[in-house]
Amino acid sequence: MTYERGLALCLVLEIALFASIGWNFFTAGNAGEIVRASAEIGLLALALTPVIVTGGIDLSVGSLLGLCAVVLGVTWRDAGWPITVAAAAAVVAGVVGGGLNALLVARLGIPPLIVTLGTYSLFRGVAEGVTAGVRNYSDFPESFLFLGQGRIGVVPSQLVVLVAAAIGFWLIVHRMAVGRMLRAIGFSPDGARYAGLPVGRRLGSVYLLSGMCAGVAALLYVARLGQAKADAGTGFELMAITAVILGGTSIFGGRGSVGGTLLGLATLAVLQNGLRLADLPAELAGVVTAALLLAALGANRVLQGRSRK
Amino acid sequence: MRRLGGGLTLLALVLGAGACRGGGGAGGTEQGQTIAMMPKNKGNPYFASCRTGAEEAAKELKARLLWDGPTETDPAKQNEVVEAWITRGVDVIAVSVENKEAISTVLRKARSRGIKVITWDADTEPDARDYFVNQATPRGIAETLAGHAARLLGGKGEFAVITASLTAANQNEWLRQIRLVLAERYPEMKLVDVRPSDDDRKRAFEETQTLLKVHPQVKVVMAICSPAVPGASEAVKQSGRTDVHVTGLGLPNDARPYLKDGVLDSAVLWNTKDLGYLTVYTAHAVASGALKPGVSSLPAGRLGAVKVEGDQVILGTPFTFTKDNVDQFHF
Amino acid sequence: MSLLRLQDVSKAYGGVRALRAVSFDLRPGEIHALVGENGAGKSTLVRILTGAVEADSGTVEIEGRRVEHADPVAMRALGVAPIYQQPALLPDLTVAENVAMGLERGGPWRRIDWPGRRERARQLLARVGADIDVDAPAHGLRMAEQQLVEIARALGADARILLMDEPTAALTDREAERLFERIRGLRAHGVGVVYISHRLEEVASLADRVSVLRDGELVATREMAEVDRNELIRLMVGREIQALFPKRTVPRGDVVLAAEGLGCRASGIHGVSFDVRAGEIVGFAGLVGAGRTELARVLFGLTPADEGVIRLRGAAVRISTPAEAVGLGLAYLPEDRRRHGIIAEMSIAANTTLAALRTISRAGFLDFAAEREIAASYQQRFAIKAPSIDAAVATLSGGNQQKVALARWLATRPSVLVLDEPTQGVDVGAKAEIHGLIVDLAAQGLAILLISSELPEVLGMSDRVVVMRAGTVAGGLDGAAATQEAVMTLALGHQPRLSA
Amino acid sequence: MSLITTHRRELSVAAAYGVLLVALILFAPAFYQGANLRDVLVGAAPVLVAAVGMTLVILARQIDISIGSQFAICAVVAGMLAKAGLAMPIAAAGALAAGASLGALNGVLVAGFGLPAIVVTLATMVGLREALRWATEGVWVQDLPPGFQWMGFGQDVGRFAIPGLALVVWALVAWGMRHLAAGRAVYATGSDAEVARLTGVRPRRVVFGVFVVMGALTGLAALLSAIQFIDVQTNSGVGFELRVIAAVVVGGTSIAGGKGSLVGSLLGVLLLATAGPALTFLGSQAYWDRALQGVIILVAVAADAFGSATRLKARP
Repeated sequence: MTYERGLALCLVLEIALFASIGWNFFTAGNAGEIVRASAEIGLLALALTPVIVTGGIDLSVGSLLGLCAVVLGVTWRDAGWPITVAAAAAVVAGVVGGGLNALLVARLGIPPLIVTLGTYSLFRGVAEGVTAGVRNYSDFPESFLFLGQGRIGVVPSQLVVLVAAAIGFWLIVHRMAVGRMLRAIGFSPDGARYAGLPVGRRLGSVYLLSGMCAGVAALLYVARLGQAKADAGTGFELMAITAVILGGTSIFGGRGSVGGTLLGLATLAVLQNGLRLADLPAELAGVVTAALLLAALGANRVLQGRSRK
Repeated sequence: MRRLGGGLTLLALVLGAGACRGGGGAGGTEQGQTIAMMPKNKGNPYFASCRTGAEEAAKELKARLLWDGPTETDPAKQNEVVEAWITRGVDVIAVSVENKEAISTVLRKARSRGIKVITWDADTEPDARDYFVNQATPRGIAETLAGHAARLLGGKGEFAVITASLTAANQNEWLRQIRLVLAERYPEMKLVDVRPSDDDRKRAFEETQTLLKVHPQVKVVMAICSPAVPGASEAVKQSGRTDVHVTGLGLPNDARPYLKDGVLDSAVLWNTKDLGYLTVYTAHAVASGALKPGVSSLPAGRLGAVKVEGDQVILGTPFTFTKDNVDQFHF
Repeated sequence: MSLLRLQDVSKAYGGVRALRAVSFDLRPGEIHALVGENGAGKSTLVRILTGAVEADSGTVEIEGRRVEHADPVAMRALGVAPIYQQPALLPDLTVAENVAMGLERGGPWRRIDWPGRRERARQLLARVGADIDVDAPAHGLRMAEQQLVEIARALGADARILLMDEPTAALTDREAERLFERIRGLRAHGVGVVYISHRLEEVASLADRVSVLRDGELVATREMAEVDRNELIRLMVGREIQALFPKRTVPRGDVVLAAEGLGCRASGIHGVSFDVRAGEIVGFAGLVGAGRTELARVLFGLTPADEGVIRLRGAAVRISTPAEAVGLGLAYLPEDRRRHGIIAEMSIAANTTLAALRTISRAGFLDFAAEREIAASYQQRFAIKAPSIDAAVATLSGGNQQKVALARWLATRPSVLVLDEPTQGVDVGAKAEIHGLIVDLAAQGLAILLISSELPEVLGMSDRVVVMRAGTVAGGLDGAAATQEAVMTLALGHQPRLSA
Repeated sequence: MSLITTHRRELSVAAAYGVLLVALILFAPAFYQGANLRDVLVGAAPVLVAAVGMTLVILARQIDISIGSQFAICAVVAGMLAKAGLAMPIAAAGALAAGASLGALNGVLVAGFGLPAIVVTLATMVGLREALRWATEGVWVQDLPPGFQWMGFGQDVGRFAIPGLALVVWALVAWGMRHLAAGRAVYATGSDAEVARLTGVRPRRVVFGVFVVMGALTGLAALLSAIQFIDVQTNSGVGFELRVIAAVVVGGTSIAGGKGSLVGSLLGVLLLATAGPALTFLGSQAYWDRALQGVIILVAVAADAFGSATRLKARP
């Protein structure tokens, strides 16, 4: 059995469990809510998948989401730009933030853990500085809020973005030459360089992409909550990394899949939602998540050990 | 393609299969109301003491009380919990609101599904809820706090504030009101600095230590979140400065030792246990139709008849704990 | 009495039998060579002797006493000291500390005697004739210096049994010769040496006895004096190897690659000029450290040139990254296969196409059918032994890994191929196959630069030989003029003193 | 090897720290009042103690991001033992033992099962924090015996003893890392675990050991922090791991293991502990603090990257 099939089975069991003990868990409306609540973290997790496949990490995505949300608020309300232009500016801010990570990781060769630990503080700090921590942007136009609160038919509008991103990242990681390069870099950066691959540029691009996704996730976040504030996305990086690792992507790089990340994300989102509908305390989610992570690591190790022989 | 397909198929499965039972709404079989009550932050002792009151009331009313919320202050999580409660199909939702704009949409949605919504502790937009259980208005809090500071300073001089975090909505509202009160009533008092504590007593302690040295002329430290009261008091106590006093917004249990030391002059708060108790009574009355527009008084168990003003249920004015009365309170 | 005796030792990994009932002994004061093709079981035998793995059955005796449940610490305590091809030093620790590691008695809470450590390290290094700063961190040492540090450590451990696994692979001839003197010196003290090498000349000049492993079995143990080179090869491969270097006649084409006054300060090469024609194999000879690998790295853009000109078919080009080099039709088979030549965890197919992703993708999307076709064709053409092209390269033998590495470059359809030690660590059979492939490639019109530390290989394969010394070209030798003596003269800068 | 080449990183952090101290002399001399320096040291003591442990963990090529959650649990354990009427030394030992056990849990998962440390400690970080919150609901441990604060030694002794004890721990471990075989084994393990194993070091034991030491020192850090107060906050230590890791990394310990020193970590702790109050003294607004802290970390590591790049080029 592959790891992903095992995880899918866990998810089905989880759904069955909550369907039997939760109130109205197994309904279309609730599925929509699960998607809605997990769209931003989903985007971050999708973007983190190629980052972790290269053997890197990006701890700054949650902070960058907060910064991009603030940029959206500042450009739209304070500078009076049209909402579409402001949204573009927020995404550009994400790209710039990702670019800083890219520069430090790919150009200067500083370990990504350290770089993004620094930018984790920096991005959040700039967001707090710009708004003096206090300013809260709200009253965004309905057309913009549709992105986070509307439905297309029965489908929550975020799902469209999430599915598009999933397909995009799946193509990048599994179907495009770039994805092959990222894997090679993850397994052996030296080996990739000696094979003539543009290692620096590829590494830089995954951090840029991660920054861009943080920008898009910021739009979804602001549209869903109708407010932009410096504390947006606090702790999202841990949730996103947890989803990726639960999805079977190796923290050492090389191995990983976008499908796995989606499964990991769904497992976490269903867990949180299901516990609530079953009247179980929210703290249980943290404890269960920790147990799941350790179990996933163990399972992955056993499976890999077996395939090697 | 298979892997991605797998993930998406599962998603579709949840959506599709769910549609068959969609809208069914199995509310639970037992008698009595299901009251869902949400604090801003489950890990905060302030809310833990509200909960004891709420549970007491739920027992008296034979209602089912759901108590859940974010484990850290997080407006997005509040929305998700409300969504879950709408899905679950509770009778009434009572929320202590972290951010009024962020949560109003989802509360309106709950009302459109026939769920009664009240707010407590901190309010949302008036059209997003039926009633607000008001323990004290920001204006009232600001007046009381500024009044204590003015008394300690003799109406003239400098003071500083330790707040929860720089992004906390209610703290910022209180600060805004405090500044307004200063401008109106105490023009000779100056708020020299606002330092964050991240809801961490240690951080409040360290910020106060630094504050006292950078601004030695500050004679009053106002701590406006509950972990900051003991933090700031401890810092003043350790500094040995007897000319500096602390006032603020905190729980009597945290404040008691410092009130008795004399470092802490006063702690302003309402009876949190009663707040939880009254919230559940209000929720029950709203859901059963007993509390509706035009009613001016609500019978609330051991609290007796509580005043209703328009769409607000009033707990009372903020209470000031001092070394003389603090021993009567245990929460 | 034997210093070391193995009786019917067997070992299997998973279902694969790595060693079958091997019996072997080592006498005091003896140098006992162990030869065999890659995969014959030499490294498994070494791992058992160092205690890294335990035998499934059979016995190991040291000085007559049976060893139970060996681990690396216990085996060291019994006087077994392994010395590897890649010296196993702790890169961040100083030389003195590296010498002391594993020698000192006492538990983890004992106090370190730093002055004593330094003094002992100085003495031991003096005994192996090395002049190395004992306070320098090990990662700054050259390969040969690291080797000597390891031997000093072994001497310090009063080792009675030295296990040497290809110790000269990274040494210059002079350094190797000095090492042999040390080894012979140890023999006089009753130390026994198990000496593993692919270089049969070395084995012939050094060893007292030789044992041959083939497919996990010990097929013969002979007195060195009684066996000749051809017989050894026959024992190793189980068959006669005919022509060691394939003969050929290829018409030479135009100049493809030319360097004029090429230099790179960072890697210490300067004023390098040469040219290579289509269909020509130009051998690059010289001592280790003469700048041959460094030159290859400059050509391939790993350390870009800062002076001089590179011309491809007459046009000056600038190569500042490997990606640019590949784009211009250059290919570089690096020296360190495991770290640079392949990506061990990836499949044969993925490795084969890694440098040629552009040719198997359309608009950035991979064409998996094309990939499999290319990989399968190279597997067939190079006779790569593997269950399927989806097998991870890590599971292949060294020779087959090298073929995959070579296939990767041919898949880019290069016009210039730089081969850096293409047969290092490859067994005799695979070596001949690789030589055959190289000749075929030249016949197809590739310009080939062949860097090798094995002089017979350079001389046997090349049309011309360029000799490098101290970062620059010492001279070129054409056809018949290229003899061992002539090459060594140029390489050393004086009349050589040949050892054999 | 001259002092400048072997301790380049420590010297550059020391230089950065020197610049900050000089800036304070020029622009905020009030910073140098004795009471402030003492308070900075008392505040830095728990971070220093944890940074000592973290230096060992990172030197052994591991990482532990669960120490913030361990910190909270250890403080609660100390408080509850004291409240149960046990003598303070026993409560203190309890905090250390709780930390050591939590460290041992990480150690077993990393060294015993061979799971990657960053993921293991991510799991324990989330799991332990939520479990504690579940158990306590955030209610503080209050009504402690008067002997809890300052462990009964009183404020004057306590404020001297807390940084003093932290420095003693630092000095002992720094000495041990240099002069005990166990300390060298940590360096050897982080430098190259396989080679270390072949020379008789037991890397798995070393890794297990550093996690246990990390846990015990986290327990000590929690204790040193808790006894400054009269009661115990249950949700303390949020973000503690980031502060400690940042201090160690700024101090020059390589995330790739094997390289670094406790002198560097001491400097890193002091630099970051001084930067916070220094910004207040220099009149910075609180809401820019976090950004400036991020800049300090990035500048420190980027400067080092530039430095090592030029150094590599200089080598033939």
